[in-house]
Amino acid sequence: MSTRAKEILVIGIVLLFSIIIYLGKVFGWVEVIRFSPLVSMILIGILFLALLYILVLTLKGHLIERRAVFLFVAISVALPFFMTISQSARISPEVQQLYDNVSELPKGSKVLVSFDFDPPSAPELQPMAESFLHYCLLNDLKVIIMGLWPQGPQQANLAMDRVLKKEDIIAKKLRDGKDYVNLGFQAGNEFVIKGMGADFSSMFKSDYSGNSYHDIEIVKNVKNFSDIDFAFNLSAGYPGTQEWVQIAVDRYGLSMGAGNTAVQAPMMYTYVNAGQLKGLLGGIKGAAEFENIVDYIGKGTKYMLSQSFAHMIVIAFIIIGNVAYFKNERGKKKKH
Amino acid sequence: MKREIPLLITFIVGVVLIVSVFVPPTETLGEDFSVFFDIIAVFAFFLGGGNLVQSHFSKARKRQTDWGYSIVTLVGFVAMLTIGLFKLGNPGGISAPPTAEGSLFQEIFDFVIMPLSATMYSLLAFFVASASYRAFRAKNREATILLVAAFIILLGRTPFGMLVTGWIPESFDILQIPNMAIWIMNSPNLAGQRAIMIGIGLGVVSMSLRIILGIERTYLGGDD
Amino acid sequence: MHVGKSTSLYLPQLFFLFLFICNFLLLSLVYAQTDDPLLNSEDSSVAIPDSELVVVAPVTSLIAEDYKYDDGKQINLSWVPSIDDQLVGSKVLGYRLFRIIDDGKPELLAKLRCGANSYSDGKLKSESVYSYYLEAFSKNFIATSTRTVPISPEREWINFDRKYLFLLAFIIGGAVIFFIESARRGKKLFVRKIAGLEAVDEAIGRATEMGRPILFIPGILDMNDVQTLAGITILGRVSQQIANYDTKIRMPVSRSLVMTAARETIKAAYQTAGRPDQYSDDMVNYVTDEQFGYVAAVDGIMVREKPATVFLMGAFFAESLILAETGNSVGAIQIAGTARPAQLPFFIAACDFTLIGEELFAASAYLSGEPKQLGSLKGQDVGKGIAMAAILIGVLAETIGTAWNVEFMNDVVRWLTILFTTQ
Amino acid sequence: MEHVALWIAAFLTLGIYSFLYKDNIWYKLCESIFVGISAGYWFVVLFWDNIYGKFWVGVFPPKAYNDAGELVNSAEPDYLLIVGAVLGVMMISRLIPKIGWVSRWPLAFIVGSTSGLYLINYFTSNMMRQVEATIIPLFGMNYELSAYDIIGNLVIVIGTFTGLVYFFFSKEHKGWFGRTAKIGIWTIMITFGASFGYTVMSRMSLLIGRIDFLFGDWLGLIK
Repeated sequence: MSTRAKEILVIGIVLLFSIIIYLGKVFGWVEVIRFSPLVSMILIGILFLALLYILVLTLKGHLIERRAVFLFVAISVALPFFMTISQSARISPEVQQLYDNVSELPKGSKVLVSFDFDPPSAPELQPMAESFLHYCLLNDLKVIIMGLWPQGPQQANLAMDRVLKKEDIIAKKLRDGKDYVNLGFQAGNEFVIKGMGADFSSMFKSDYSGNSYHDIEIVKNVKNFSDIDFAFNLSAGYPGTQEWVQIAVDRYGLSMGAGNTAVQAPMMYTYVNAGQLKGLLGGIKGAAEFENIVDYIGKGTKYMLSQSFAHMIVIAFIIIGNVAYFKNERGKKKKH
Repeated sequence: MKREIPLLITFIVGVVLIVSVFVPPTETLGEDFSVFFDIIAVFAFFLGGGNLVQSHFSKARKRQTDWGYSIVTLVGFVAMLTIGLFKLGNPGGISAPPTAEGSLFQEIFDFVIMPLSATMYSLLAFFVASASYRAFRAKNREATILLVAAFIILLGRTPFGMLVTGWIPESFDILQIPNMAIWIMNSPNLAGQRAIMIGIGLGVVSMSLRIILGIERTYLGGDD
Repeated sequence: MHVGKSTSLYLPQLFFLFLFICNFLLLSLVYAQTDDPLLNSEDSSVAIPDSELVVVAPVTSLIAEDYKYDDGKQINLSWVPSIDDQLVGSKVLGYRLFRIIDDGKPELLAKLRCGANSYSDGKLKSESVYSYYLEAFSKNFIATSTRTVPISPEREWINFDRKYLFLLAFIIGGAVIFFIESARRGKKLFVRKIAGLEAVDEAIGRATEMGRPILFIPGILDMNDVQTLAGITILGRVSQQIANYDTKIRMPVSRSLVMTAARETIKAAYQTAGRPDQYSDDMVNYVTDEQFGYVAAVDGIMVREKPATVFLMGAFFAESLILAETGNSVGAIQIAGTARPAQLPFFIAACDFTLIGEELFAASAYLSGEPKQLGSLKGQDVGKGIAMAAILIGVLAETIGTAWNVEFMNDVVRWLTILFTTQ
Repeated sequence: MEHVALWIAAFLTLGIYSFLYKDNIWYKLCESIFVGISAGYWFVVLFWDNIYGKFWVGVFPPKAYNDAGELVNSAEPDYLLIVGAVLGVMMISRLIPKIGWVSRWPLAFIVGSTSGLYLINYFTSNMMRQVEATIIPLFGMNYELSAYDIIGNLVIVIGTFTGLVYFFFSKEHKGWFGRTAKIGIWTIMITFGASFGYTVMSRMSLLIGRIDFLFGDWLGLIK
């Protein structure tokens, strides 16, 4: 058989299986797969043994193939999705702090949510966005959305669509422009924040769907940060939380909390300690904790295990690579 | 002549832009020029896009290897141009922005380009793992330093760091890995970044001057 | 486009630090002129009944000043807030700023919150005359300040704020030109070896021996980025070598303008090498502007054509590791260079040689081997010398100055700071 | 429609991942779709943004009328933009070989303006501002500094200084100079290690997102 024929055959088989499973999903034959805790533990054990096997192979001087590394990564990121392992429900103080601050807001308070990230960071920040928006809307807080990154407002719409489909939210009969609004993206990084300090409408002439700023009910009386009761910033880098804190918080006294990617969060703890940030969600873990505290079942909890696995694998691979390297180097030196 | 005039243009434009920084009425010249650049870039696309069409077309006509894929590319390209330039399937009609929500153009972006782009980007996860395993070796002193710094930051940014060194007493808290990570980010990392940046700043000055003065002229082509 | 996410994190920080300092200085100046209103005012924590008229004092010392060194477009206003404007229990609720253009009707310019003491009015015309006044308002009272003397923003022709920038740029630019000139006159100049560039010849030779093509990737940004420009100048040198060796070069690009420039460059190189007939436009081809679309195509080219040598020279973002690892997997010798610190570690891990930051910009001069080009590198060194001297003197002076309060040292620091301050 | 969109996205996602095994027809198909469609996409976006949005609207600003039909607030046409368009037209003169050399003019313009613009930009933001930021007191009477902070300051100053020594071109890295340069390259290596550690972790979540799409949104095997 020629290579091309083989390739077509493999693709055909993969697609066939997918079609069957897909049809199963549509017609309800196939259930959601969930491994029991015992099976999950066994699987984790097998993964661990596999890592040990890789270590032994590498020690013996056989570098495992790139494809094997790829396969290992794929499996160990995918498997946790099917596992049921109860994770500690301990809520970090900074997450609790965010919740306390938001829950103390009186009904009708205006909450500004800035989406400063793009799709690559969505797995970490989107769950935070969903649970936060859900909590706000459920508790009659008015949500004003904006973005300092071009793709931020699109992410906001994705989150909003999911939240608005929840039954408890549908029951509230919320209206765009009255209960929430997406002001869209504005270019200019920190200068946008600065401009908003003087006048929101100078930065946002209209909302995402083109309504003029002054015609939108929810922001009619919003002139600048003094009319905002709380702000929440979802940030994956620059411009992001740092800029918001330095301008909006330090200069205009805005009360604000933030959700950050796992890599960025440690830098933000200084702001939390100094009281500049009223609460912080760090990475998927923070998202999961917040979901837990507001009782919203979202993706944060689901992603958490995968992310820990992924991080562990990178660390493990670096260790394995270097242990083997040192051992083999030393061996070589002895021979000479 | 064909070579002198472009050199003169480069010289004059470069000098004018440098001087404009010190002359307030011309301060916005740089912005004007960048708009010119945007306009020229679109015209240049006629050459780039033309090249795309021509090379794939000739590949398909000559039935070279994999010519079938060239046809796929061509069809995708032409379809996207037609849909976007004439705003086909756009609920707002010709006056709406091409990327308006619900337009066919934007739908194709969302359902074809987005997943492709996100998947391509996520390949990084695999390559990161493979590079960690194969390439990040303490081969010499420089590589060892790089590796140790990377490892501390890695550990410091995951719960493992606290797990490993959480027992260290308060008075030596700098030895806790998360604190070490923060220290590395704020001190040696900053120093290295600055050295690199100062070097880049000077490198750009020198290269720009070479170009403006016409010493570096390889980009201008031959004498024909 | 996933741009600028993880680098330059501290640049904005520095910028704002600087802004804060300016702000602070301005504040201290304003407060130095008058008594602190916060200290002088009566204790106003007493609750005021709704019916009572809340009389507040107007703002004082309202000054309108032309913003110096601009094109005549901006007027800066400063004032001392009303003495009833306080942090806690303020009677003043805010301010309304009005503007009068050429004796016309007053128009509301801005609403400002409590504590505001300055405003910049931009986008003005230098032909018009402007006057301003402020209203401090309480719940039911408005206190109007005096009007400012009408002024018009003036257009200045030279920005003296930037005289030190000019001085420094002049010295360093002058040094570059001086060394170029002295090299042209035949003075011998020494430049140390740069490992990554020493390897270029060998890398091209390897491709020739193996009979496989050389891949040149100029980054993913357009010609309006200096790194791309540096990549193209390096291409000029590399392709000349390639023409000499009679090897194949393959250059997929993600921008049309880069394609045009690269074609001109390679063509010129082939002419210089005396093989204009070997050149063809097919060496450079446009792929797509989309970041990862381009990466997908380049990855495809790498695994299909198995280049012996890969050059990655220009501005790279998240794709750096994808490209470098794929190149590595097909066994190519890779020489990379970029000025983006966040991507450099990936190149260092997966490539054979990496040009770090400044070396990227120096590469074309180095590769050319022409004395006058090498002279420009000497000029750079003068700049580095100045930077190093400033850091050394500045840090010593600042440390001695703050630790033992030596006035002279503080003066030195002040002077250095003024010299290196960019506005 | 939703089913079709899901299947297209899943087909393309798997196609790209198949490249990890080896180059194959599935990947080639996805690649060619990606290239064709995205090239078209960006041209359309650039065309409407720049040629229409910046050039056309700039030269022929749309007239705004209020409800009563009176002309209000009409922007001044910016005829300077025509220069840009002329340069653009010169660019495509390449298509006619006889006058192709004219296309070097806009190229020269772009190269000149990039050099001129960035010369000052990089000089101020990369050189002057960084030098200014590095002039810090190592310690002082008025500061409450811990030993870590003092060491940190010292490291910043020494690291920056020796890093610059490393980049010096005029002297061979030998003797004391070489040793200083060594310290410089070590500092730079720490920087690279830090950026590596910083970036690596965030890349992993990308994969999580795609796997969630495949097993969750598409196949519905996970909730």
